[in-house]
Amino acid sequence: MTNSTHHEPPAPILQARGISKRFGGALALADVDLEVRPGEIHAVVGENGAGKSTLMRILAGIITPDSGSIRVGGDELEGGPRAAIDAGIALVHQELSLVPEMTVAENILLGAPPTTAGFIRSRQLKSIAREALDEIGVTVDLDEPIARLSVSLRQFVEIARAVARKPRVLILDEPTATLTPAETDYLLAMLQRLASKGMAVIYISHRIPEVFAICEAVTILRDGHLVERTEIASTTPSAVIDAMVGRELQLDLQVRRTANPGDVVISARGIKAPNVNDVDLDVRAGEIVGLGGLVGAGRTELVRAIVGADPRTAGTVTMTVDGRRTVIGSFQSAVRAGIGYVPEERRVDGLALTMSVSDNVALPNRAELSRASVLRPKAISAFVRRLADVVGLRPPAITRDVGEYSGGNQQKVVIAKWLGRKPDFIVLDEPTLGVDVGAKAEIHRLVRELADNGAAVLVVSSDLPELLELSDVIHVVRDGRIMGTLAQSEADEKTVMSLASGETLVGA
Amino acid sequence: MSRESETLTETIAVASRPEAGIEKKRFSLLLWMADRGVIVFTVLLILAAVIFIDGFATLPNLTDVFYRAAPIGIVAVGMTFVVISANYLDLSVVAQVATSAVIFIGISNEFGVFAAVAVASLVAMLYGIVNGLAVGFFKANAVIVTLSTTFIGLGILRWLSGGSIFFGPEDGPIRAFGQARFGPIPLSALVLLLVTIILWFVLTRTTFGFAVRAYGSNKSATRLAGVNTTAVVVGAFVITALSAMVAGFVLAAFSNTAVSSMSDGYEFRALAAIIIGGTSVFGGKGSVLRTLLGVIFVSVLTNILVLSGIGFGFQQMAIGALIVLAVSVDALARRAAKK
Amino acid sequence: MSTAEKQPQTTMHLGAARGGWFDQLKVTLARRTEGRGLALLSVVIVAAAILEPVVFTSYQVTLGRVALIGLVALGLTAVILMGELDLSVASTLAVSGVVMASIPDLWLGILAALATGLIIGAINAFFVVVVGINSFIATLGMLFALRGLAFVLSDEKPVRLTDIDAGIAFGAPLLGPITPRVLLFVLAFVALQIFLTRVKAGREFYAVGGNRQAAVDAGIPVRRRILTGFLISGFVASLAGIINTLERTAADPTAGSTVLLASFAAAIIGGVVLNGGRGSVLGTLIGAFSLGILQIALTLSGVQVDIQDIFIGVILLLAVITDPTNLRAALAGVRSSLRSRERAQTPV
Amino acid sequence: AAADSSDGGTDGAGAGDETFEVYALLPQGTDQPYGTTYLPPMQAAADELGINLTITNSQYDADQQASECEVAVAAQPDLIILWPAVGDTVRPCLAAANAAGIPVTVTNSDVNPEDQDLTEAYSGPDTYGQGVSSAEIMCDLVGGEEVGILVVNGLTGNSTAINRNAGFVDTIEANCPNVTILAEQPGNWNKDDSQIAVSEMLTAVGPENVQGIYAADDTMVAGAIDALKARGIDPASLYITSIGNTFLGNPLVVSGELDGTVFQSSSWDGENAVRVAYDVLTGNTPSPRELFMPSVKVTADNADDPSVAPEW
Ligand SMILES: Nc1ncnc2c1ncn2[C@@H]1O[C@H](COP(=O)(O)OP(=O)(O)OP(=O)(O)O)[C@@H](O)[C@H]1O
Ligand SMILES: Nc1ncnc2c1ncn2[C@@H]1O[C@H](COP(=O)(O)OP(=O)(O)OP(=O)(O)O)[C@@H](O)[C@H]1O
Ligand SMILES: [Mg+2]
Ligand SMILES: [Mg+2]
Repeated sequence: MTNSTHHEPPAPILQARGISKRFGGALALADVDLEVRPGEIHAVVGENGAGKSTLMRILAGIITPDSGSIRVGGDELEGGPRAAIDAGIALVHQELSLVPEMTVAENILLGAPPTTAGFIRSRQLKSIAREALDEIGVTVDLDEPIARLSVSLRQFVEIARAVARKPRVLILDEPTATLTPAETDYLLAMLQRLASKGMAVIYISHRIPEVFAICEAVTILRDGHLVERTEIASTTPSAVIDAMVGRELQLDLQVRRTANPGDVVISARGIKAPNVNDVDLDVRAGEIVGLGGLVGAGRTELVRAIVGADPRTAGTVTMTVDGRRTVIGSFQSAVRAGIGYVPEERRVDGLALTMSVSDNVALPNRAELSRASVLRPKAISAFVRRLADVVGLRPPAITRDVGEYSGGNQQKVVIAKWLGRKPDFIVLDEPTLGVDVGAKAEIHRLVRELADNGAAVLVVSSDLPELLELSDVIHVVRDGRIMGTLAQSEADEKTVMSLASGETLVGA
Repeated sequence: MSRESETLTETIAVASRPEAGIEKKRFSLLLWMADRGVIVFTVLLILAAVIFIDGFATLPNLTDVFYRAAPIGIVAVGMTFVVISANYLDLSVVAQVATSAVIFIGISNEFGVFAAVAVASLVAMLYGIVNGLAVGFFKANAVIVTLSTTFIGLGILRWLSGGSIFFGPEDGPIRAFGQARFGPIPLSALVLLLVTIILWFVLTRTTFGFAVRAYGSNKSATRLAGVNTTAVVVGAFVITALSAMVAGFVLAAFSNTAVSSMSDGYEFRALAAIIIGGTSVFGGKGSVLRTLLGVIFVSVLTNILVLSGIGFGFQQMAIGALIVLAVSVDALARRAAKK
Repeated sequence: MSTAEKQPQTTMHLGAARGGWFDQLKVTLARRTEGRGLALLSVVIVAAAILEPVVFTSYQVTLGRVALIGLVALGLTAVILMGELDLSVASTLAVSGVVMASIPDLWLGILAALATGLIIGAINAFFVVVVGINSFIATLGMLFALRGLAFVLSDEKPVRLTDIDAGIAFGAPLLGPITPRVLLFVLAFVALQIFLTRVKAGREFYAVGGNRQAAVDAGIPVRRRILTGFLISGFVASLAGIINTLERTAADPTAGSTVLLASFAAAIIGGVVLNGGRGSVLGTLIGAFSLGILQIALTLSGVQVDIQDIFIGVILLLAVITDPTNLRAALAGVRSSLRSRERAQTPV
Repeated sequence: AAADSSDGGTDGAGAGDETFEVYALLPQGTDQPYGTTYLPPMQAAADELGINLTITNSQYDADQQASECEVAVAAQPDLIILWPAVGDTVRPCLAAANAAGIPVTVTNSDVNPEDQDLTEAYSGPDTYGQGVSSAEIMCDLVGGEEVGILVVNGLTGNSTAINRNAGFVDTIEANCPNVTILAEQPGNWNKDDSQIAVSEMLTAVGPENVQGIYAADDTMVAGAIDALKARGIDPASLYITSIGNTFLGNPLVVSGELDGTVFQSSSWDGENAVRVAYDVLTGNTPSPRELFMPSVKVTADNADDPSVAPEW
């Protein structure tokens, strides 16, 4: 617990009162209040779909609330995004909100570059952008188009953009979801630095430890309602989680399975691909293998190359089930052989957002759900209903478009797609990215069940506790190579990180 | 189309509409109207025509409407697959229809109808495969690919056929096919209906059609569900090409003539029908039954304008205006319902 | 996670490392979108230089053809960059020509034609941003409606200019190969290039097309940008209509039949992506040069017109299917699945 | 201008076996049936006379043709044969050719009267005159009767379509005002479009009010006749005229369904385009400027005559 230097709380810089918002008939926010003091890091937590992002988008002027008022520094805030920016509110979105073909500098000053008679003053543009990047201590080529940057770098560019506006209130909506532990640490330290200069920070995260590490107060939302606002000093992680979920949650963080691995199911030899250098990897039946490493280490590329989602430049993958060997070439052959793949970017690679849950789940299972290539609607609906139940989709309205569901539920749909095929080998890349605590526990349960039922499971995760908790064995990846392998007993945060960063961490 | 609708009419009603959540019930009337814009418009147009236009509600005129609708309708219904697969449109239907018509008349004159149909099928497959591979495998832009194949196709057609006009014999089977009618309904209209029913079935009830819709909604996710996406795109273009082939037969049989310029303008006219029907130009959502309605709408409208003695310029203006109007009403109704 | 205890770093280096000038060059090239257009242009130029060098000796004609193909494409590029489409450009060209020729006073006619283009652009934008319908559909409707309007206004016949001599004078070169058409084309290119690279509003077209939500969130007036785009496209199309009408001394209501597809081809060959956000007017210019030189070389070669069409079609097809990134991915995919098939045959 | 035609010659051989470079700027070719049968005789005549032809096809796009004209002028041929895509738009092309000292002859459809001084000669049909002839046949058939007719035009905006319609309408107004045009629609030179349009016009005005049909070419009139038959109306009972005397039209005249058409010989047209050009190239500028294709009216009386055997 840090930053408890203020003895007398100053007047709040941001005051939101009675904010309500409906989407169609659905109530996203009901009479929610939020108060943040200058120099305070204030957490907003809640399950997926609790309304956190909606509230932040209202503060940033992007969505107009149905009712309620917002005051910044005592003045009523009214108008669109421009007005909010002018009032000193800067939002770092949950979904990356950059323009891919514009440069880093242009993105940092998007919408407000320095101009003379409409012409952009590019030198000044760059110097302001550099200043903002310096402020957060990140170095990057200002002329690089965003499309050519890694995801984590984009995240920092977004933060630089928010900082460049010299905000009085900085809002970050799940900024650490795509970051490695090292980057996360860096970000948290940076936020404390910014707060110590008097900036108010609203911080959204599903990672409760982060909240307790840097925040002073927390506002908890559930189903669009304000549950409570409390000082961090006067609460505990489990109390916060209980308030979020509204029920006693059995946190099975300490529950470790006893794995009894069977035969090798998947055997990858000499895998080469862009950012993957000659990797050998085996996964056994009933075993959960974890891939750890920093963002950009090449884990995603490695697993995509293994399942054939991207072409390999060298190497073979063979799959052995019940003594039958199959060579995995294209992704199609992988699926035919019984491989399932939950991709990292679910909105891009995992789901057709404008199609129903039913369609999404049925797609990889269409062969089983048809006779002579003719679909069997009744079979499909029974099949999907059953899987929706298994993964705990809420609400279980399978004819609704997937795009209308919250992130955690969307991830459940992706998992349901593959569960239906009873995969012998399943790859899950960041299975709980942006997923709330409740959904996360359910997804972990599903992953374990898969392994318990004899599937070979490969999990990529940047969430170190999750990786440690799930995996029977962890391979740590750096520069596209496996730098080391840790058995469950020898793996902890320190050993994984030292292999991942390529340096031995001395002390804590 | 996820709902299990048992009858054709019901499917028209629910086709391509996202299943509304429970909370949307209150606005269901407006949304219902918006979703069925093309039905409402077509019905209103036909009602108005019956009341105000002399001669509209006569059997010979009904026949003319069918004649107008048949060839362009068959093209549009097929092309719906390309549009739903999020590939904009297939410009080369112009070349495909003309090529098929010329082959149909030209080759049957020499070698008989069966040879002609066989050759035309091969050519249609070739069009579909070339377009499909270029778009699906090489990931090239469909507009430019089909523009190139239009150039190539028409060039080859004119080069080989010398651009002549071909006539069938006055008493041949083609003529008989073109003239055949059941009461006021020409055989070509039944062909359109048949093609529509078959393609409706393919799109909504088969795994291939399912894959086409999924691909149109999200290419990457569909590939990563184990779908052979190249086959999906090739399939969509082959279906378009086969439909264009049938349209060429119908067009050639109707007039018993074939010439390489007879299908000029078919690409955008077919697209207009698809869009008026309400299929999304961004793919994923749509239905061939909607396209059929769009075709009927445009055919009835053109018929009404000709019956009213309206000149060509005003006809074009009216069609253009109605495309925009139909879609605007839809958009505004949807917006009102959302509020 | 034990965070607070750790020594906080003060900076992070995440950007790509920079090498020598060669790496710099590679990075610069990788950032551009015009590569494929440039490759096609090089092929066309080399082929033309060997087979039909007249293309370059009579560069005045070649420039004229490029300007004919390219002008409308430039305006269209502005719209496509925002992820919108304007299918009505060819009809806009015809209508503004007819409007201009119908007015006896030359200058008044020109002004009226430009106003027509702007009004059409505004109508297109109205349907897109106010009514909220997809631009593909709105402008498809306008494609039909405006063509009809051109026929109605012209009584379905070409309209001759009142001042024919002015028209003929307009077609004459000003200086060397520079006819007013070429000059206006160059001016339009320069203006758009500056607008889209240096002016705030123009740069924001990329934001509107690349990530519309981000543009909205950043407070960019997206609707106004879209309006501007359609105004540009309508204005440029009417400018092309005026130039054509002056050069031909008459306005033809059927004019522009080949303009729409040629403009799209030029833009797409030049690397402009139909979904928006990616591309440049420089690319469109390169695309227009490729197509123009190709056409002129074929015309001069005297090859039968059908064969020319086949040839252009094949070149276009090859140009689009050889997009380096796509091609590499496609071939790699084939190679890796072939390799696994080989291995599968040899029992292990 | 014709006198110095050999100056531009690329390889000036002797006067007798000289080869000439000639550009032929056409708006159609093998994309249209007429152009298809126009081209071979043109090429044959050129081969015979030692003319090296470069043929373009602008597909009736005036801007495309103007650009092709620039190409032609830049290539400095001995002569340009022009078939205007849009008659009103060719003056700048003619002026440019003139300025470059390249003689221009016109084929198929003539330039406007005020532009004729920039050209050496014209050969081809008189498109306006064809409309006149077709109207004359109609007027003769009708006599003094009060009749209503339907009109099917060619492709909207097309020069030939415009001129034929003007010739027909002007002549009807002047010679037999007792003929009333009840309805008018384009048939786009297509048989199927024409058939539907005629059928709909019949519905609109009432079949009982229609005593005659004029279509701007034989292909479209065949569609009109089919439309009548489909309604159970005997075409022989109506006054029907058109233009062309093609493979499609001639048998209809023989069978009595089509009352009269106007012969247009594509081979005459193509061949004479080159012969007139050759005359100009060799210094024999034709006088008068126009060489009109004989506009033979074809009716049941002469439809079997070999001199009007159809060509396309
Ligand atoms: N544009 C929208 N249209 C309709 N419903 C929406 C929209 N945006 C959000 N919602 C709904 O509002 C509710 C709150 O969503 P919000 O994104 O604010 O949740 P969140 O707390 O940020 O969740 P997560 O942790 O998954 O990001 C959800 O039920 C969501 O489905
Ligand atoms: N040094 C670098 N600079 C810029 N981009 C990089 C760098 N290293 C890797 N990248 C890119 O970053 C992206 C992330 O890499 P990758 O997906 O392999 O990481 P990962 O280990 O799977 O991480 P995670 O899945 O946790 O995000 C890739 O697109 C990669 O090309
Ligand atoms: Mg959120
Ligand atoms: Mg990854």
